[in-house]
Amino acid sequence: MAGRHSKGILNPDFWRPIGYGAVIGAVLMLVFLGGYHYAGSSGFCGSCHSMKYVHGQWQASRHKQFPCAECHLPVGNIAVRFVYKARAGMRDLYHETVRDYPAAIRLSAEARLIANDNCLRCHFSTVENTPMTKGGQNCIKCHRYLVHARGLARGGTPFE
Amino acid sequence: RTAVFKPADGVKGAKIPPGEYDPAVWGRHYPLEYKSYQRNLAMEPSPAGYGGSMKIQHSIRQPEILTNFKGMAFGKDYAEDRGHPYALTDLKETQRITPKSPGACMTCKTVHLIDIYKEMGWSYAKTPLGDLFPRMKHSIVCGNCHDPATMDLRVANPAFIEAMQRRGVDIKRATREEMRSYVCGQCHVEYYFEPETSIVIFPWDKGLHPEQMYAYYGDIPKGFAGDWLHPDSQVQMLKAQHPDFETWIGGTHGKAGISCVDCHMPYVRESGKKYTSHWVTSPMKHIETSCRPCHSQTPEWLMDNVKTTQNNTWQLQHTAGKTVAKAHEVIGKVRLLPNISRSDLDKARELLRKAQWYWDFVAAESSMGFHNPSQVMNVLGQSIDLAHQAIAAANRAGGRTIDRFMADSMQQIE
Amino acid sequence: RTAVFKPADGVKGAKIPPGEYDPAVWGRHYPLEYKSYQRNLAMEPSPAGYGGSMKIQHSIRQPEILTNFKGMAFGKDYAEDRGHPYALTDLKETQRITPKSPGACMTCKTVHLIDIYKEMGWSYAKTPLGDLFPRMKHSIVCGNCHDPATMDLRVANPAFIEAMQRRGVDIKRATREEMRSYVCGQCHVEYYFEPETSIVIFPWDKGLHPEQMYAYYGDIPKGFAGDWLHPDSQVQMLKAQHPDFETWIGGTHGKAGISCVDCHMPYVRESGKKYTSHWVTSPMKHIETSCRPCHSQTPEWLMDNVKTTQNNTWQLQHTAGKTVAKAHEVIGKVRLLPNISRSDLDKARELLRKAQWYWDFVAAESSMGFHNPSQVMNVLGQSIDLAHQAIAAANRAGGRTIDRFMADSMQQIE
Ligand code: HEC
Ligand code: HEC
Ligand code: HEC
Ligand code: HEC
Ligand code: HEC
Ligand code: HEC
Ligand code: HEC
Ligand code: HEC
Ligand code: HEC
Ligand code: HEC
Ligand code: HEC
Ligand code: HEC
Ligand code: HEC
Ligand code: HEC
Ligand SMILES: [Ca+2]
Ligand SMILES: [Ca+2]
Repeated sequence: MAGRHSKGILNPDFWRPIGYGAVIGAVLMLVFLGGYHYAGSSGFCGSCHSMKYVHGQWQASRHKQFPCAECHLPVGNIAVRFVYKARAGMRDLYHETVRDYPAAIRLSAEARLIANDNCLRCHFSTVENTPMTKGGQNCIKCHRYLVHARGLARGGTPFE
Repeated sequence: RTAVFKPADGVKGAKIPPGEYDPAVWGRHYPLEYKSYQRNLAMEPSPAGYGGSMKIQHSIRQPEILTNFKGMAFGKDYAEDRGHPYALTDLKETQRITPKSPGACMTCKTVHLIDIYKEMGWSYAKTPLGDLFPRMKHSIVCGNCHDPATMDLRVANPAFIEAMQRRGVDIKRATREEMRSYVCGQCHVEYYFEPETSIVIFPWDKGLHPEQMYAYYGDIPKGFAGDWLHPDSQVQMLKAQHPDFETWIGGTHGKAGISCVDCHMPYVRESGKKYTSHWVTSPMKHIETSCRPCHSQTPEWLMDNVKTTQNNTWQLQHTAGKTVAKAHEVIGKVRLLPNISRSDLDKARELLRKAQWYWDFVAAESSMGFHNPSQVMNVLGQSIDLAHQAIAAANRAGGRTIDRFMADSMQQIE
Repeated sequence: RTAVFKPADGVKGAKIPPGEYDPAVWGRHYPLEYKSYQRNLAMEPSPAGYGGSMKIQHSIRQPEILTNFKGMAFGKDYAEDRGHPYALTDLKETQRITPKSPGACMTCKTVHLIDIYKEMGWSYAKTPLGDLFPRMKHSIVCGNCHDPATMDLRVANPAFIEAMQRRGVDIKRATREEMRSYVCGQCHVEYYFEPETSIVIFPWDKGLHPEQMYAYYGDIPKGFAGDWLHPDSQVQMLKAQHPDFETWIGGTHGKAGISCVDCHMPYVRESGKKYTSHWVTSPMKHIETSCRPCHSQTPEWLMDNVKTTQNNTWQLQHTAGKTVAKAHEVIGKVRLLPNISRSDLDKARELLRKAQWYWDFVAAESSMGFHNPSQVMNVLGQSIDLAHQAIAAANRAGGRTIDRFMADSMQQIE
C-alpha cells in the first residue's frame, strides 16, 4: 500500500505544510504591507524574542548606528535583496513561532558571505591596498565578536 | 564584557520553607529545572570516550590502580562518578565505608549536611556514618546550591568557606559569576580529614597548584602525615580526590572567567522559555548548548579537539600510573635485600610519594585533561620522570654501581 | 555568491621584472611593506622569555645539547634564529658548514634558489655550497613569497611542492587562505637529504605527527638510515629541524584555520590604510595587532597564557633533554663492559633513538610549545619515559638482576 505513504494530494500531510505556508504567508504579507521599511529597521529585528540578545549586544557595539540589515542583507540588486529578505523572514518567523531555534543561533554559511561582503562595502578604503579586496575575504575570522559579544547572557534568570 | 542587557525570560519566585529539602516539592514551583534535574538519573557513557555516568570500576581500564592504592579503601572499590541524585546511594553502597566510617564522608553527599552541621557543628565529622545515615533522606538536591527563599546560589559546605577565608576570600561577598563556580568548588575539590577530629580541610593555604599542595602536605599540617602506608613500598602516601576546581581555575577557560555552570549547566530552551539546565553531566552530550554559544566551530570540531586532548592525557596518565606501580614493586623488593643504602631508599620513597601524587592529581580529576591541558600534561610528564627516578634510586639502594657512577657524572651537566 | 559588489584588486600591480630580487627595488613600489620588512634587522629578545631575535647559542640554556648532538654539526654551533634578512649571512657564518657542504643547505636561505633550481634542477643540491655562494646576493626577500607580476603568494621550494604532491595536494589550486601558511611551510619544516643526491625531502608520506614521521624514517626511506652515528651510544640518530608547520597544523589554532600569517604578519595601518606587516618575528612583540582582533582578553592575560604554556613546555623539554643525555652516557659506558646482553643493548638503542627524536621534535620547534601545547607536552612526556626506559634497558644489558626480575613481574599488570 505504498500509495498511502506517497505525497498524493489526498494525503493530509501534503496539505499541512501548505496550510502553514498560507498562514505564514498571510502574516508575512501583513508585515510587509505594514512597511517594507519598518521590516528593515533594527527595532523590528529586535522585537523578536530570539533576537533580543543580539539586539542588545549590537546596541553596545560601535556599529549601533547601522541597522541590522546593513550587515545581514545582501547588497546591490534590489530584487536579490527582496527575495533574500522574504525567505529569511519566513524562516525566522516560522522558527520564532514554533520556538525550536537553537540555544546558539549562528550564521549560516550564506549569511557569513553576506556579512563579509557588507564589511567590504563600508570599509573598502581601509583594506583597499590588501589582497582582501579580491573577494573571498573572511573579515569575521579576525574581527570576531565585533558586533555581537561572545556567549550568551550571564545576567541570570530574574525573579519576580 | 558588554553584557548590560537583561534577558527577557523571568521566573516567578516561590517561597519554599527553610528545611524543605524534597526536590519534588521545589519542582512544583520550578518544573523546568526539576524536569532537567531528573535527567541526572539517566546512565549513559560519554560520547567523548572517557567520562560517563555509569558505575564502572576505574580499575578495568587502569589496572595499575590496584597496585597504587593497595592497602587502602580506593584499592577495593573506585567507580566512575554519575549524577547528583545518586551521591547518597553510592556512598551507602561503596565498599570503601563501614558504618563506623567518619561522618565527614557525607559532607558532599547530601543536603542534610546543612541541618546536621547547624546542630552539631564540626563534631558530626567524627560521628560514625552509621549513626548519621537515618537522618539522611535526600542526596544532592536543590537545597545544596540554593537559598530556598531567594533562590540565590549558596555554599553549604563549611570546609569551603573556611578554606577560602584562609585565602582571604569572603564568600559572602562573591559575585554571582563567582558563585557559578563556587557552588561546585565546595565539593569538586581535593580534601583531607584532620586526624582525630575528621574535620574536612582543603589543602589550599599555599596555593591550588599540585606542586603547592604537595608542599603544604610536606609540612604535616595539623599532624596529617598522609592517607595511608603503602604495604609494598612502605611509603606514607597521599590520595588525591577530584581536584576539578583546582585544575579548572588555572586553565584557559578558568582564567578567562568561564564558570563550571557555563559548560555543565548551560541555558536551554523549552517551548520558548529559557532556563538553566540542571542535568549536570558531560557537556559533550549537548555541545550545541554547552559550547556553541561561545564557539562558532562545528560540533564535530569541538568534539575532535576534546578527544585529542583526552587521548593525549590518557596516554601519559596510563604511562605514569604503570611506572608508579612498578616503583612500588621495585622498592618493595629492594627494601627486603640485605646491605642496602638507607639514604637511597629514603630518596626513592620521597620520589615515589611525589610521583604518585602528581599522577593521582590528574587521574582523580574528572575531565581527562580538558579542564587544563597544559598543566595536566606537564604534571604527568613530571610524574613519569619522578617514578623512573624512584626506580633508579631504589636500584641504587640495592647497590647498582653503574647508576651510581652515572649519577656523579651527571652532576656536571645539570 | 549573493554579492554583486566585487571591487577590483586593490593591490596596485607594479610590474616588477622577473629576476629582480633586490628588495629595495620592490620597496620603491611597496614602501610600507618594505619599511616593515626592514624591521627584521632589529635584534631583540622575546618579551615572553624564550624565543627572540638574537644570535645566542642554544647550549647556554640547554647544555644537554652538547651531549645529545655530539659528533655532528649541531653540537658545534646551534643558535637562536633571527630575522629573514639574516638567513644568508647566518648560513655563511655558521660553524656547521664548510665550502664543501651540499648546496641543498641554501634551499631555504635565499631567493636565488629560484634561478639556480630553474637552471640546474635538483643537481644544485649536491653542488658544493662554496661553488654556489658567488651566485647568491640576497637572503630571504620578496621574491621568495611573491610572484613579481601579480604579487600573489607563491611557493618557490620544490621540496614542499613535491611533498604535498605525494600527499595528494596540488599547491597550484591552493586557496589564498591556505597560501598564507604554505609560504611558511615551504621552509619551517622538518626535512632530510636523500643520500648521494642531497635532494631535500620532507618526511610526510605517513603523516605530520612525530610518531608518523618516526615510522617513516624507520623504513630507511631512499636508503636514509639516519643523520649521524652518536659517538658515545653508537646509535643511528635522527636530527629534527624546526617542525613549526607540522606542529601548528594539529594544534587548536591550526585546526581552526588560523594561518601563520594571521599571527606573525598581522595587519597594521598607516594613514588609515591597512597593510600586511612584514616584520616577521615573535607575535608577543605586538599582541595588540597579532592576537587582539580575535581575542578580547587583555594583552596581559594573553602574555600570561603564553608564558604558562612555555614554562610548562620548557620544564619538560629540559627534563627530557637531560634524561636523553644521561641515556647516551649510560649506553656509552655499558657497551664497553664485558658479557653484556646484546638484545637489551639493542633495545636500549632503539628506545634512545625514539626518545631523542621526540625531545628534539619539540626542542627544534620554534614556539616553545605554544603552537600546539597538548601535542608538544604529550610528546615530551613520552620522550622522558622512553629515555628512562633506555637507561633501564642499558642497565639490564649490563646485568642488573633486580631490573630483570621486575621486568618479568611487570608483564602481568601491563
Ligand atoms: C519573527 C521573529 C524574528 C524577527 C522579526 C527577526 N528574526 Fe532573525 N531569527 C529569528 C529566529 C527564530 C532565528 C533562528 C532561525 C533558525 O533556527 O535557523 C533567527 C536567525 C537570524 C540570523 C542567523 C541565521 C542566519 O544564518 O541568517 C540572523 C543573521 C538574523 N536572524 C537576523 C535578523 C535580522 C537582520 C532581522 C531584521 C531584518 C531579524 N533577524 C528579524 C527570529 C526573528
Ligand atoms: C556591522 C555589522 C553588523 C550589524 C549592524 C549587525 N550584525 Fe549581526 N552579525 C554580524 C556578524 C559579523 C556576525 C557573525 C558573528 C560571528 O560569527 O562571530 C553576526 C551574527 C549575528 C547573528 C548570529 C548570532 C551570533 O552571535 O553569531 C544574529 C542572530 C545576528 N547577527 C542578528 C543581528 C541583528 C538582529 C542585528 C541588529 C539588531 C544585527 N545582527 C546587527 C554583523 C552585524
Ligand atoms: C554600513 C557601514 C558599515 C558596515 C556594513 C560595517 N562597518 Fe565597520 N564601521 C563602520 C563605521 C562608520 C565605523 C566607525 C565607528 C566608530 O568609530 O565609532 C566602523 C568601525 C569598525 C571597526 C573599528 C571599531 C571596532 O568596533 O573595533 C572595525 C574593526 C570594523 N568596523 C569592522 C567591520 C567588519 C568586520 C564589518 C563586517 C562584519 C563591518 N565593519 C561592517 C561602518 C560599517
Ligand atoms: C554537595 C556536593 C556537590 C556539589 C555542590 C556539586 N557536586 Fe557534582 N558531584 C558530587 C558528587 C558526590 C558526585 C558523584 C555522585 C555519584 O557518583 O554518586 C558528583 C557528580 C558530578 C558530575 C558527574 C555526572 C556524570 O554524569 O558523570 C558532574 C559533571 C558534576 N558533579 C558537576 C558539578 C557541577 C558543575 C556543580 C556545580 C554547579 C556540582 N557538580 C556541584 C558532589 C557535588
Ligand atoms: C569535599 C567533598 C567530598 C568529601 C569530603 C567526600 N567526597 Fe565522595 N565525592 C565527592 C565528589 C565531588 C565526587 C564526584 C567526583 C569524582 O568521583 O570524581 C565524589 C564521589 C564519591 C563516590 C562515587 C564515585 C566513587 O568514587 O566510587 C563515592 C562512593 C564517594 N564519593 C564516597 C566518599 C567517601 C566514602 C568519603 C569519605 C571518606 C567521601 N566520599 C568524602 C566529594 C566528596
Ligand atoms: C549543583 C547545584 C545545583 C542544584 C543541586 C540545583 N541547582 Fe538550581 N541552579 C544552579 C545554578 C548554578 C543556577 C544558575 C544560577 C545563576 O546563574 O545565578 C541555578 C538556577 C536555578 C533557577 C533559576 C532559573 C534558571 O533556570 O536559571 C531555578 C528556579 C532553580 N535553579 C531551581 C532548582 C531546583 C528546583 C532544583 C532541585 C530540583 C535545583 N535548582 C537544584 C545550581 C543548582
Ligand atoms: C569550558 C567548559 C568546561 C568548564 C568551564 C568546566 N568543565 Fe567540567 N568538563 C568539561 C568537559 C568537556 C568534560 C569532559 C566530559 C567528557 O569526558 O565527556 C568535563 C568533565 C567534568 C566532569 C566529569 C564528567 C563525567 O562525564 O564524568 C566533572 C565532574 C566536571 N567536569 C566538573 C567541573 C567543575 C566542578 C568545573 C568548575 C570548577 C568544571 N567542570 C568546569 C567542560 C568544562
Ligand atoms: C562562556 C564561553 C565559553 C564556553 C561555554 C566554552 N568556551 Fe571554550 N573557550 C572560551 C574562551 C574565552 C577560550 C579562550 C580562547 C579564546 O579567547 O577564544 C576558549 C578556548 C577553548 C579551546 C582552546 C583551548 C584549549 O584548551 O585547547 C577549546 C578547544 C575550547 N574552548 C572548547 C570548548 C568546549 C568543547 C566547550 C564546551 C564543553 C567550550 N569550549 C565552552 C569560551 C568558552
Ligand atoms: C625561504 C625560506 C623561508 C620562508 C619562505 C619563511 N621563512 Fe621564516 N625563517 C627562515 C629562516 C632561514 C629563518 C632564520 C634566519 C636566521 O636566523 O638567520 C627564519 C626565521 C623566522 C622567524 C624568527 C624571527 C625572529 O625574530 O626570531 C620567524 C618568526 C619566521 N621565520 C616566521 C616565518 C613565517 C610566518 C613565514 C611565512 C609568512 C616564513 N617565516 C617564511 C626561512 C624561511
Ligand atoms: C627546508 C628548509 C631548510 C633547509 C633545507 C635548511 N634550513 Fe637552515 N633554517 C631553516 C629555517 C626555517 C630556519 C629558522 C628556524 C629555526 O632555526 O628554528 C633555519 C635556520 C638556520 C640557521 C640559523 C639558526 C641556527 O640554527 O644557528 C642556520 C645557521 C642554518 N639554518 C643553516 C642551515 C644549514 C647549514 C643547512 C644545510 C645542512 C640548512 N640550514 C638547511 C630552514 C632550512
Ligand atoms: C616570508 C614571506 C614574505 C616575504 C619575504 C615578503 N612577503 Fe609580502 N606578503 C606576504 C604575505 C603572506 C602577504 C599577505 C598576502 C595575502 O594575505 O594574501 C604579503 C602581502 C604583500 C603585499 C600585499 C599588500 C599587503 O600589505 O597586504 C605586498 C605589496 C607585499 N607583500 C610586498 C612585499 C615586499 C615589497 C617584500 C619585500 C620587501 C615582501 N612582500 C616580502 C609574505 C611575504
Ligand atoms: C595563533 C598564533 C600563531 C600562529 C597561527 C603561528 N604562530 Fe608562530 N608563534 C606564535 C607565538 C605566540 C610564538 C612564541 C613567540 C615567543 O616565544 O616570543 C611563536 C613562535 C614562532 C617562531 C619563533 C619566533 C622567535 O621569536 O624566535 C617561529 C619561527 C614561528 N612561530 C613560525 C610559525 C609558522 C611557520 C607558523 C605556521 C606554520 C606559525 N608560527 C603559526 C604564534 C603563532
Ligand atoms: C588576518 C586578520 C584580519 C582580517 C582577515 C581582517 N582584519 Fe581588519 N584588522 C586586523 C588588524 C590586526 C587590525 C588592526 C590594525 C591596526 O590597528 O594597526 C585591523 C583593523 C581593521 C579596521 C580598523 C579598526 C579601527 O580600530 O579603526 C577595520 C575597519 C578593519 N580592520 C576592517 C576589516 C575588513 C572590512 C576586513 C575584511 C575585508 C578585515 N578587516 C579583515 C586584522 C584583520
Ligand atoms: C585569526 C584569529 C586568531 C588569532 C590572530 C589568534 N588566535 Fe588565539 N585562538 C583563536 C581561536 C579560533 C581559538 C580556539 C578557541 C576559540 O574558538 O576561541 C584560539 C585559542 C587560543 C587560546 C587557547 C588555546 C590554548 O592553546 O590554550 C589561546 C591561549 C590563544 N588563542 C592565544 C592567542 C595568542 C597569544 C595570539 C597571538 C599571538 C592568538 N591567540 C592569535 C583565534 C585566533
Ligand atoms: Ca562520570
Ligand atoms: Ca628567534
